[in-house]
Amino acid sequence: MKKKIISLLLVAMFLVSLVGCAGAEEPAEEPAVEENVEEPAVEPIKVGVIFTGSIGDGAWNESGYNALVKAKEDLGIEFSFQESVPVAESGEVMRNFAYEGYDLIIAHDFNYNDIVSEVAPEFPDVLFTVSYGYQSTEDNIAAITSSGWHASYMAGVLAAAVSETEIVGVLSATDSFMGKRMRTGFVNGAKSVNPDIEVLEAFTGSWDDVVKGKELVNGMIQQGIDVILSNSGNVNFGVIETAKEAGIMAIGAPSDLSSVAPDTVIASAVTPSGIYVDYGIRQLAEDNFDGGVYVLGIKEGAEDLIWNPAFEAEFSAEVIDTVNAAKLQLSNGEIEEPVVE
Amino acid sequence: MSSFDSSLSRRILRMRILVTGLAVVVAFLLGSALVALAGINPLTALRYLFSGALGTRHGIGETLTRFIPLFLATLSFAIAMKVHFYNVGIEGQIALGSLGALLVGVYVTGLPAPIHILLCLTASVVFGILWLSVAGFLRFRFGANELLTTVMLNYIAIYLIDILVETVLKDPNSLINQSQKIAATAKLPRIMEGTTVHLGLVFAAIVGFIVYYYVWRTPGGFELRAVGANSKAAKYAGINPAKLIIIGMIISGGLAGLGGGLNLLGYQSRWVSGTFLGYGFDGIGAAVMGQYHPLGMAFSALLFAIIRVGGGAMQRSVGVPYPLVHALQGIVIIAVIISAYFIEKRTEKMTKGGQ
Amino acid sequence: MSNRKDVILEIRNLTKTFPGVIANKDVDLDIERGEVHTLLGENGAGKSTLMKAIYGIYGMDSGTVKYNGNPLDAKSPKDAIAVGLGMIHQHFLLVQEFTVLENIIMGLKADKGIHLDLGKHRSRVEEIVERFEIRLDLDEKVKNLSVGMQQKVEIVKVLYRNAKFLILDEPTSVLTPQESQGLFGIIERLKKEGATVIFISHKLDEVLQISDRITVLRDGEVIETVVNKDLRKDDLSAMMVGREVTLDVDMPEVELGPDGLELDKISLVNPGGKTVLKDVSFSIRKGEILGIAGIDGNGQEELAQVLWGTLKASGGSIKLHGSTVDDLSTRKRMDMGMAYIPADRKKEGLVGTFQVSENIVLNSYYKPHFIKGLGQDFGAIREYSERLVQEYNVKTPALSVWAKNLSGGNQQKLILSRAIEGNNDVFIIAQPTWGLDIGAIEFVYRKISELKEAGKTILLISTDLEEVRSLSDRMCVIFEGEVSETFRVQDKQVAEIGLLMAGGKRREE
Amino acid sequence: MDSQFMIIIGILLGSTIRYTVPILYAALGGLITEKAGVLNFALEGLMLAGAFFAYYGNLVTGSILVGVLCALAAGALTGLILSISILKYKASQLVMGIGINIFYLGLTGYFFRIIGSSGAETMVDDLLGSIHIPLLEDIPLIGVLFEQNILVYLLVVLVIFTARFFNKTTIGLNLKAVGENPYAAAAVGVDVIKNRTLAIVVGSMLAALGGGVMTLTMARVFLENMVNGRGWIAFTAIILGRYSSKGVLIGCLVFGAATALSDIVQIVGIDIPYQAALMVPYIITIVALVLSVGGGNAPAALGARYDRE
Repeated sequence: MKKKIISLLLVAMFLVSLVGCAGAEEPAEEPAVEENVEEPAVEPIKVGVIFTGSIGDGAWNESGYNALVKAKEDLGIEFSFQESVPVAESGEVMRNFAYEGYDLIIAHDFNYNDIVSEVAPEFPDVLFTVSYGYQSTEDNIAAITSSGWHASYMAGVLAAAVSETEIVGVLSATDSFMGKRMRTGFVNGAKSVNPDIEVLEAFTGSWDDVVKGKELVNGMIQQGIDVILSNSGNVNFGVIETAKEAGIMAIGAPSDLSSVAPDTVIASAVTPSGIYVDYGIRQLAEDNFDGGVYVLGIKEGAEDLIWNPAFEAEFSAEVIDTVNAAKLQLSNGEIEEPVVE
Repeated sequence: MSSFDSSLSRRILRMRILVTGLAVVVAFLLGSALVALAGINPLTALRYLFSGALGTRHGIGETLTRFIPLFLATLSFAIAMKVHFYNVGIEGQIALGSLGALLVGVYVTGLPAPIHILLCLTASVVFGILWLSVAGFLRFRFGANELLTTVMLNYIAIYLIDILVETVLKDPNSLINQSQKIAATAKLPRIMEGTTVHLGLVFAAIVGFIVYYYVWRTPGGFELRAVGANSKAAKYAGINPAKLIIIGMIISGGLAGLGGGLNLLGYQSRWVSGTFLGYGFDGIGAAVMGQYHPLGMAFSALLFAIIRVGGGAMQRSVGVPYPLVHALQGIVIIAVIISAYFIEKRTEKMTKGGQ
Repeated sequence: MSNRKDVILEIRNLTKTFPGVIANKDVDLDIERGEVHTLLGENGAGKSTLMKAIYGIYGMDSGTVKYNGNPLDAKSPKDAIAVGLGMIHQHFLLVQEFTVLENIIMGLKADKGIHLDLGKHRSRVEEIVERFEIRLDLDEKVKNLSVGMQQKVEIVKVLYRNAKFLILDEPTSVLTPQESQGLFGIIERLKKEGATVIFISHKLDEVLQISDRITVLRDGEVIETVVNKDLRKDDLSAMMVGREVTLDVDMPEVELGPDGLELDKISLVNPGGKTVLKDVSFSIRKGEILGIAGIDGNGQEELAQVLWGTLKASGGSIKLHGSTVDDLSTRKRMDMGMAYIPADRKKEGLVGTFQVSENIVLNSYYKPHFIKGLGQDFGAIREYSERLVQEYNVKTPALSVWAKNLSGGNQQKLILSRAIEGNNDVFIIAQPTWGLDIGAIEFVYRKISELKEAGKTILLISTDLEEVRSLSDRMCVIFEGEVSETFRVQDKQVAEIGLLMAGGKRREE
Repeated sequence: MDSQFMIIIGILLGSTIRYTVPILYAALGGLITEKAGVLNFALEGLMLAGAFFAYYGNLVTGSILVGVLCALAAGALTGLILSISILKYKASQLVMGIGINIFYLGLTGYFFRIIGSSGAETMVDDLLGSIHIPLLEDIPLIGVLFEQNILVYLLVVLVIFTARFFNKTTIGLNLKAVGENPYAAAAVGVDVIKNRTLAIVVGSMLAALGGGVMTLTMARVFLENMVNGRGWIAFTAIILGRYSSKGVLIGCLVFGAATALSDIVQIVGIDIPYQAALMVPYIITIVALVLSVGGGNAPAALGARYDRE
């Protein structure tokens, strides 16, 4: 028994020493510093990012992450991030970033907006951006957003223009204000072309349950839809797959999904979230950061309908003209914002 | 014939702590192997895990803030286990407890702070109990296995609250699906400058002590333990097992609800649709690791809180994907439950004595 | 052992220990082909352990076993079964949900691939059943069979495995005298067919009736092997216990007081709708012991529970000291001076993982003198426990030891101590000496006689007829939930009581 | 109106089958484990493990078969760990199950991020085409039942086999005996530990395959937590099915149909919060659980710890 206790103590000491080392050796552990020794003392911008889900979701988060990687290459920033941060706990992650000396904290989801409003006043020297945010309550908060419905409006126009059954569908993961805007945009766009068109809506209730997403779309297909707008994160792949099997058309969102199924995805209603990330970082890099709400639009590339090149050629000029006309009207602000109850 | 031997109890306790500690160390070594798989130096990662959770004032604060609901979830599971009621529905009871505190915190106004807080907490306890009672009722009335009903009730609770928060409870001034904030009078004050640690920590400590005192020091606790250890013998000794199971259930549901309430009043302040706290399942793991003893559970709940907070630090510093936290918790649970076998064997030997 | 005949099983120097206990020590034993050989000894003498070691249920620490001249080192029952051994355990090892046929054929090798040819097995089993004249319905579920029938299933099970060597571990402990005779008939037939039988028992009458030779074990060692010829019970019992012991207890003559406990037409229907107790009526006076004899499972357990308040009677009334207690909880009955010593001390009497001192106050922890403020007064509890442990000679290394680690005798002493010390005056005592050694039995009997002398009211429930007869003033027999008329012990012969125990009065077969 | 009704029935049937298949695999696996007397609380985690490793195996090799084998291997390995800890180290079956569930929730998510896969190029290639059964597939309405992939047909065979297995084979009888009364089984030479290990391992493999079916033939991608409570539903289905393979089949179909029905509610635009529709299967499960209790047919030794004498 004695021996066992001693060996246990040894292992315990090993653990304790691990913890102990943590404090002591920290300075030596900063890897990035060495490379820049010769450079003039320009500290790289440190950016901390908070994601709601996985950076590999092939949609919203991935687009934001890619923008970070690009900013690192182009602007020499340093960044780190934390994934799957629930809104309820995001305040602590922001504070952590702030204490760890980050210059800019990007809360990459509009649901973080209120929390940012709470945390930002505690750190007046740190800048915050909220992707798709809706309010800026402090000078150090920039809510960078877009209309939220322009892209889906165009998708609706396209869907209605190509639908033969006069029934189209939209699949979302969960319900939210932005989701409602997106869906209402889609419905209004479709009705603007064909007032009699029917739009089916469904929710998977999670960003993960791809089997359920496929079943829902399959059900809609049986109900007669021939175009589906899928805006449900990674579940999109399953949805497009189902559309392909059934031989109906799909519109991807929020990224360009043409390559997933070139014969099925006719276009993508893109709202690349990387634009928001990029916008904030650039403002800071250009020493031009001001609080406030920035609404980016079609002109800035924050919203668009991207044709699948293979399909653009197949559609009649009339279809393409209709979509382009809608696009023009949207960027000119000639279409009224949809009413979301 | 020796007298009452408290040194034996002490030796057993020491042995239990040592063996459990060894299991935790083994679990961390396995977790390190996973980290290495990602091409990251596990020593560096572990260092950040602990420094992130304990190395700074803010880190400690965050850890303690997480500890509050986690510890109550742990106590909740343990006390139900004492009477062999498998409460796997703590997640749902925490959610309902949050809802109770939220309703009173938002919609009851004009009360002085202490009274408002107590009223909110009462509501959270009641809601927690009521939600568990559904499973309790189904078990006692129909014999439905509570293990399954509580799991199902978790899913239902989360969906139910989301429905409420997206409809009747939705903050009319907010664009996102969330409730209003609780009134200022319902907020639990912060107790550690510059951190989120709130008065709930004191509540949790007091409740922890009360639970300890009740279970190990009072006649009621004696009955509870007797029913858990041998309900037939307890029944023949004049104890009513059904009554004790119900008491255990009520305490369990109340503790879980209180955990949700404290977290809401002290930290969250509102409910955002889609929130999944995950304290319920962590609490089960921590209860097992703490071997259902209040002091052991305080340590294990703290460790689980450290893993949670440190997990974030590991990702921010060296890019270890966050789900490692769950994998590590799983390994800890498995290692500790296996170590329980050795503890049992050893205890048996030690209590046997000479004849 | 010089004139050795045909030895089928040869055991040499077998030693088997459990942590802290030597179960068998240097056992040498020869069993001859075709004999009925009894292993006789007290509880805990090592009879069952010896057989289980050979059979592969426990390993043995050292020693050799030869069967039919070949070494036998069974790692599991499978090995023993393979060479032709078959063991029928004291507690039947049957799957209640299976049919008789399934129980008989379970564990056998597959016939073709993994396929099971039920038809083939059925006809073979039927053959055996006919040959040994055992009546069995092969498609009935075992849970619907009587104990006697279940034992027959066990026997057919080993016969079907071609067992030529049967070990019967206390087979009669659950049987009525009549059923036991039936079993002996089967054993005779087995012997005629050339089988060898080891019979484990501590009941001297049976042993003398059925055995060819008898080996007596004591404290794990072989004392002597004798041929069953002109043997007297006294000789055997002297060998068993190592000294002359008479368990004929002298119960004191006590002047009886008024009725302490009265039962009026107690009946009980279980949730399944089956009548478990039917119109049970009797009364017991202060200073009197009333014994209830009967085969296990005839309602004794339920009767005790109804009296104790842990089961609610469907009808009838119970009076304690003349006042009705039907609606009172167990706790209230305890407070009125009732005490219960349950049959299964491990499962019902003790909380195994509670300390000795906690078990001592299991029926009194809530009393005011053990309470200080809101909590328990551990000092008072310790003092009380120390006193009881000393007075009742409960051997334990410490008060903090888990009760499950005490020996059976010490566990029973603990239970007795807390019941008696509670100032109680009505005692329900069930199976008080089950599994105890002679010393502990003597202790228990002495305590019971002291209680009687103190004028307490005592209900004794036991399946050991001898125990009931030697302790009780009056007795009755319970069968299928009904009790017979009470009678004075000396008024009826054992055979007559045996008939009652088998329900003979009602069935005219 | 009539044709609309027929369409809905069609959706229901097809959806029901697809929802049922993964759960039924897991439930059959759980059934085998539980028949041998061991509760399998790890079904959820096993399904996740199967889903991930099937996906990963396919991703690396491009072969569905390898994917299936990977799922089976993950199940077998987990089954061994479960067996050792439960049978040798007497670990609580409940706690082990919860430990495994949390572990795989983390591990699969962790590995998924480490391998850094996402997007279209990492989708499983559909090599498992539907096998159409001539004539039967043309039957209106239920024709859809006869154009499934091979893993669905395999499942049908498994259900039928399992039913026979427990009644007509020696291993089956031994497994059942071990679950009803291990001591009785041991007394006639049945190796309790070996039989239980076999049951746990085989059961875990089937459960993992249930997850594998989800990624290989349905989702064709892996997503974190994509099993989403199906393991618990499978566990419930065993109780609903009163521990018979036929009953389990019905139990799983009930759940599959309930989920399919909740989809229909959404699709046809019945205006209730979508979470309410999502709750339906769980509520139905509880109701069914309540209705089915009493008796229950659970193996007598289910969940009890076995100590060799």
